[in-house]
Amino acid sequence: MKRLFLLAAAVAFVATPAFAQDTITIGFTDSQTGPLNVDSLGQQRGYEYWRDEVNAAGGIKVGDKRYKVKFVSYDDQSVGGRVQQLYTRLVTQDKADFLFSPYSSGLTAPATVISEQYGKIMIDSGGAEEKPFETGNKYLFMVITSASHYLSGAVDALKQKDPNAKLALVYSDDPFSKAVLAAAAQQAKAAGLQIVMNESYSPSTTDFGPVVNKIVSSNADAFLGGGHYSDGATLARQMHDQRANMKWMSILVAPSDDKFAELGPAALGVTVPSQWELQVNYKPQFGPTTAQFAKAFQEKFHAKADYHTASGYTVGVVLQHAIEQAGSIDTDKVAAALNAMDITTFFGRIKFATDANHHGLQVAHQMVLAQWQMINGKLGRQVVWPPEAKSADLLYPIPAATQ
Amino acid sequence: MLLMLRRPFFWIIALAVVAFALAPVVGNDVSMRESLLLDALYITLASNLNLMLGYAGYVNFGSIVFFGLGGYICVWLVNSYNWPLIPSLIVAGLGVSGLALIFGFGILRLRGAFFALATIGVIEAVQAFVENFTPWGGSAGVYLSGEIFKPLGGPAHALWIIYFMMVAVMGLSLYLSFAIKTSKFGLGLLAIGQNEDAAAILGVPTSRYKALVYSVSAFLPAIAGGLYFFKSAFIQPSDAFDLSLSTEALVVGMLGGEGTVTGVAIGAFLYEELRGYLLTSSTFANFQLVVSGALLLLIVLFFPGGLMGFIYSRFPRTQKVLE
Amino acid sequence: MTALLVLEKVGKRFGGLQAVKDLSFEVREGEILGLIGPNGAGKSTLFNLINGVFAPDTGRITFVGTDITGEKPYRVARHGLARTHQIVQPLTNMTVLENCTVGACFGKDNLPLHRARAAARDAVAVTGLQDRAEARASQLTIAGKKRLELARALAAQPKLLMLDEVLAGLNPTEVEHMIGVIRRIRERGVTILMIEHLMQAIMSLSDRIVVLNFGQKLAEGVPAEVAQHPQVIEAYLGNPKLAAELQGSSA
Amino acid sequence: MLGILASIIDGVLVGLVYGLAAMGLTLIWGVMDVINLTHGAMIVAGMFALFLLTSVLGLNPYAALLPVLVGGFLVGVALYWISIHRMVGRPPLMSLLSTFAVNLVLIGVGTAVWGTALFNVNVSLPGITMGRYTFPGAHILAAVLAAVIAALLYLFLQHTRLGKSVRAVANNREAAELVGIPTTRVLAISVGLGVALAGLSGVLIATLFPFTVLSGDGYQLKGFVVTVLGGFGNPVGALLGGIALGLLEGAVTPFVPVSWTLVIEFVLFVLVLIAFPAGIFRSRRGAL
Repeated sequence: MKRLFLLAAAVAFVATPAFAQDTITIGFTDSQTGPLNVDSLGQQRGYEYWRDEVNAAGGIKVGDKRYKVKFVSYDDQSVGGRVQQLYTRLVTQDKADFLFSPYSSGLTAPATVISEQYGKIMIDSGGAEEKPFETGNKYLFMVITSASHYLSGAVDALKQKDPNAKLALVYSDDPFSKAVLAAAAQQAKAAGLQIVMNESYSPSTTDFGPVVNKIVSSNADAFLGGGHYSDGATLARQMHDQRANMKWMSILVAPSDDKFAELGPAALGVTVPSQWELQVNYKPQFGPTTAQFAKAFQEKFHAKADYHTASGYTVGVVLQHAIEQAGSIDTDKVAAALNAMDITTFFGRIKFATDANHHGLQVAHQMVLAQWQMINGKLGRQVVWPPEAKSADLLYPIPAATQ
Repeated sequence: MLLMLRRPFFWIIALAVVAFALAPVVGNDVSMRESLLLDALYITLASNLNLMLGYAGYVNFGSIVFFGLGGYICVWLVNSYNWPLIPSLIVAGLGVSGLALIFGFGILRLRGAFFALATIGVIEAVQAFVENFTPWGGSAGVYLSGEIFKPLGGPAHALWIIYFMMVAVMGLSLYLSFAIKTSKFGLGLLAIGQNEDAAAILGVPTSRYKALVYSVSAFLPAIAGGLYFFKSAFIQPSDAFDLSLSTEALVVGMLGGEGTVTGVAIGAFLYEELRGYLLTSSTFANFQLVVSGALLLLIVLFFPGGLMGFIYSRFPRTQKVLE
Repeated sequence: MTALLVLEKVGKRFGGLQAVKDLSFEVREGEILGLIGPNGAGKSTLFNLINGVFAPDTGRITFVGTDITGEKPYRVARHGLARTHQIVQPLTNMTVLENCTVGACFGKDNLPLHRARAAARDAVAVTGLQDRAEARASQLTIAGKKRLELARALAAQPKLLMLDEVLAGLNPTEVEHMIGVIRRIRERGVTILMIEHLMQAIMSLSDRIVVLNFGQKLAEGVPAEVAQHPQVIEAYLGNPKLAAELQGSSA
Repeated sequence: MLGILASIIDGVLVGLVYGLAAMGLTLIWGVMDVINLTHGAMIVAGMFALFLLTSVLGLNPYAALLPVLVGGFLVGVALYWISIHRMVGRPPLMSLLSTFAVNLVLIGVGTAVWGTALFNVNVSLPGITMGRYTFPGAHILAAVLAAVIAALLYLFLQHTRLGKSVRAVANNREAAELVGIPTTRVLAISVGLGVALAGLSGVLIATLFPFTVLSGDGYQLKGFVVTVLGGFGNPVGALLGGIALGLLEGAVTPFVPVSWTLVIEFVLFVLVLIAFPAGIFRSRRGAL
C-alpha cells in the first residue's frame, strides 16, 4: 500500500506538462555548482544575452509569425552523471524544441546521446571534442573550432619564432585536453619541433611542484598544456614560482578568463588559443558586430565579454538564422538549414561538416592566439596570431622571472 | 525457497515491481520512466550495499566500483567485440563478482574505519587506473555508436526495454536482500555485524562469509552499471567511479534503516525523488546542497533508526510483515 | 572413560610473558573438569588456545581423535566444541532466540535454519530464559546475559562445553539457579570444562580439578585431593580469602 | 640527478604541509573515533579566511594565522555541539553521516556565495635556487610553520593539564570520567583544536596554491592517506605520514608518467592498510 501511495505521489509531482503557443523552448544544463561553474557561467550569459536581445526585438521570425524564446535550464553540478537525466527531462517533460550544450566536452558527450535518441537538434559551444560527432549523428552542430585545431596556431607561431624549440606537452587527463594535445603533438612533429615531454596529469591535481621539476629536468623551453580553469591557473603560478623560465607558454582555457590577471607576473607572456577575442573584427552577415556585442554586453553584465560568452551568444544567433532560413521550427527543416549554412558572424565564419562520420563539426571558424601582455601598465590580452588578425606583436621569449 | 512464497513480504515486493513496470506504461510517460529508472538504479545500488552495510556491518565506500566496472566491461564488450547486450551484462556481473571475491579476501581482513578507508582507496585507485587504461579509452572514455540500439528496435524502443530490465534488476536485488535476510547465510552475516569475534566462536565462517557477501553484493550493481552505461551510450571514469554516488548509497541506507529491505528501498526512492526535485525546482536550485544537507542532519539527529526504525517503533506489528 | 579433549605440552608466549607452558591434561567424556588458579594463571588464555582464538606456539591439541591445533575458531566450533566468555559477548541487537539460533546453526550439527530454531528454543528453555526469548540481548540483566552465553553455547549441541566464569558477578540466588542449569546440562551427557573462582561451587560441581599457576599445571585430581595439595595451598596463600575458601570447600 | 634531489626536497616541504592538513582529522579521530567529514570544508574555510583577511583588511598573510586559530577553535566547538555531541557512543557511521550532512551545507553555502571560481593569494618571498630548480620562499616558510605548529601541539598534549586530559580521554573515556575529567568539555575542545588545525593548514596551503570552494576534498583525501601512514591521533605521526606522502609524490614523479602517480599512491595506500592496519609510524598502543 505504502509503495503505491509513494508512486502516486511521485506521479503527481513528476507530471506537470508545460505547453505554450508562439514560444520556442530551448533547454540546456549549466554548471551552477561544481568545478566548472566559472566557465559555464560565461557560456550561460552568452545564451541569456542572446535570448533577451531576440525577445526585445519581438522574437524569431518564422514566416509571418514571431516566436519568443523561452529557456529551461537545470544545474548539472559539473557532473556527467546527471546530464542525461536532465536532458531527457528537458526533452520529454519541458518539451524543449531545441537543445544547447552544457559546458565542457565531458558533459556535452552524454548530452549529445539524448539529442540523438530523441531526435532533437543540439547546438554545441561547450564541448570541442570530436568523438561524439563521429558515431553517425544527425542533429549535432558545433559552432566552435573543434579540439584538434586548438593549438595549431600556437605550433605555427612557435615554429616561426624558434624552429629548434623543445616542447613539453603537459595536460589535464580529461577528454578535451587529451584530444587537443594529441592533435598538437602530431602538428608539432609535422612542423619538425622536438617534443621532450608528453604527459597528462589527473584533473584533481592541486600541487604541480613535482611536475614543474620534471618539466625543468626535461630541458624544455616551450610549454603547451593545461586543461580547464583551476589546473591551468595553478600550473601557471607554480611555473612562475619555481622559475621554470619557459620561453613560451600556451595554456588551454584558463588564460582566456579575465580573472587570470589575478596571477600577476605569472600571467605575463602566457598565450591561450581563443575562439574569439575582443580585438577580432569579422564583418558579420547576420547579428551584431564585435564592437556592438562587446559594448552591449559590458553594459548589461558589467563584465568584459570573453570567448565563452561570445560562443554562447553565437549558438543562439546560428539557431535563429537557421530557423528564419527554414521558415519553420520543424526539427528536420531546421537541421537542413543548418547543414546548408555558411555565414559570417561577429564570431567568425560558421559552416558545418555534412559527411556522416563527422556530421556537425565546425569546418570554417578559425581560432586566434591571444597573449597576456602589459597594456598601459596593466595586464591584458592581445591577439598575436594569425598575423593578419593580430592586435600586437608576439612577445617572445617570455621575459625571465626576476628575484 | 518455496517457503518465501508464503510470506506476505514476497508479494509486497512483487507488487512494487509490477507497479514500477506499469506506472510509466499506462500514460506512455517517458519522463516518468526516466525518473523511475534512476529510482530503480538507486534501489539496486542501496539494496546491494545494504548486504555489506546493514547485514555484515561493513561500511563500503567503494560500492560504486562494482557499478562502474560492470559498466565498463559491458560497454567494452558491446563496442569492441560487438557482443549483444544480455551476454555482455552477464559477463560483466560474473566478472566483477569474481574480482570482488578475490579482492574481498584481502581487504576484508580490515575492520571498522580501516575497512571504510581502504574502500575509499580502492575506488580512487581503480578510477586512476582506468583513466590510464587505453583499451578502455583512458580518461576520454568509450562512446557507443547510435547503431547499438538497432537490435533492440531503435532508440525509442530500446529505452523501454532497458527500463524493464532495470526494474527486473531492482526486483532481483530486493528478492536477494529478502532471501539472504531469511537464510542461514543472512543470520551468519547479521551475527558478524553485531560482534564478529563472538560470531566466529559460535562457528560462523567469518572470512568466507564476508568475502562471499562482498562478491554477491557486486553482481547486480555490475549488471545495473552495464545497463545504465549501455543506455547512456557513453562511459567515462569520472561518471563510472563517482565517490559521491557511493556516499549517497550509504546515506540512503542509513535514512531508510540499515539492515532492512523495505527501509533501504523506500529510502533510495525518496532520496532520489527529493534530489531530482531539488535539482530541478527553481526555488531551491542554488541551495539544493544546503537543503539536502540540513534535512539529512535533522534526520540523523532525531531519527537515528532511519525510516524503518521510526515505523517499527510506532507500529510494532509492521515488523512481522516488512523485512 | 575415553578422553574427549587431549592437550599435549601446549605452550604460548606473548612477548616476554610465557602465558601457558608445557601444559598437558585431558578431559574425559561425560565429566565436569574444573580449571582453577589465581588471577593471571593463564586460564582464559588456555580457553582461547583450545578454541582457536590464538594458535599455540608449541604442543598439540586433539579433540575426539582429531588434531585441532591452530584451527580457526569457526572450525573448532564445527567439531562440537562450544564456549562462553568471561566478559559476555552478546549479539546485542538480536533477540535471545536469534542469538541461540546462530549458535545452533553454526554449531556441531550445522543445522538448517528451521531445525536450528527448534534447537535454540530447547536451549532457551534449559537455561530458563523462555520469558525473555523475544527480548533483545542488550535489554537483559547481567545474569540474563550470562545465561544467554550458556544457552547460545548449548544450542550448538556441543560435545564439550567450556564455561569461563559463568558464576562471576551473580548474586547467591542466581548462582544457585545457574548451578542447577549446569547440572541439568551435564545430565544430558554434555562434557564440561569450566573455569571458576567461586571455590565452593566448583569443588562441588567438578568430578576432577586441574590447578594452573603461572601457565603451568600445579596439580590434578579429584577435588578433595587437590584441596590438600601443599603446592596448591601455597599458591593460594597469596590470597588468604581464596585459600580459606579452598580449605572450607574441601572440608 | 639534481632534479631528483629537488623533487625530494620539494616532497618534504609539501609533505610537512600535508601532515598539518591531516593533523586535525587524525586528532579528532583518535580522541573520539569520529571521522570528521567536514575537515575538507574547514580547510577551505581557512583558505577563504586568508583571502578575506588579506584582501579586505590588508593583513600580512602570516598574521592571518592567529585569527584563524581562534576562529577555527570556536567553529569547531560549535560543530561539536551541533553534529557530534549526540553521536558520541553511537555507531561510528552516525557521526560520519552527521558530519557529511554539515559538509553538504557548508559546501552549498560556499558555492552560493563564491561560486567555484579560483582564488589566488600572491605571496612573494625570496626563494632558494639550486641549479635550475627553485624552492619558492612561501613553500619553505609554510613547511617550517607546519613543523612549528605540530611541535606546539605536541608540547600542549604532553605537558599541559588540558593536553593530558585530551590524551586520557583518547585512551579510555570511561576511566577518564571516573577520575573526574569533564569528558564532554574535553571532547568539545578536541574538536575545536582539530578544526583550528584544519583552518591553519588551509591558510598555509592557500599561500602556496590557488584554491576554490571545492579544494578541500583533495586535502581531506590526502588526510586519510596521511592518517593511515602515520597512525591515529598522533601529531608527530601525522607529520611523518605527510612527509612520506610528499616524498612519494615527489620521488615517483621523475620516474613514471605523471598520470600514474595517483594509481601508485592509492594502490600503496590499500596495501599499507592491509599490511599495517595501525599505521607504519605508530610505535605504541593508545592513541596520542
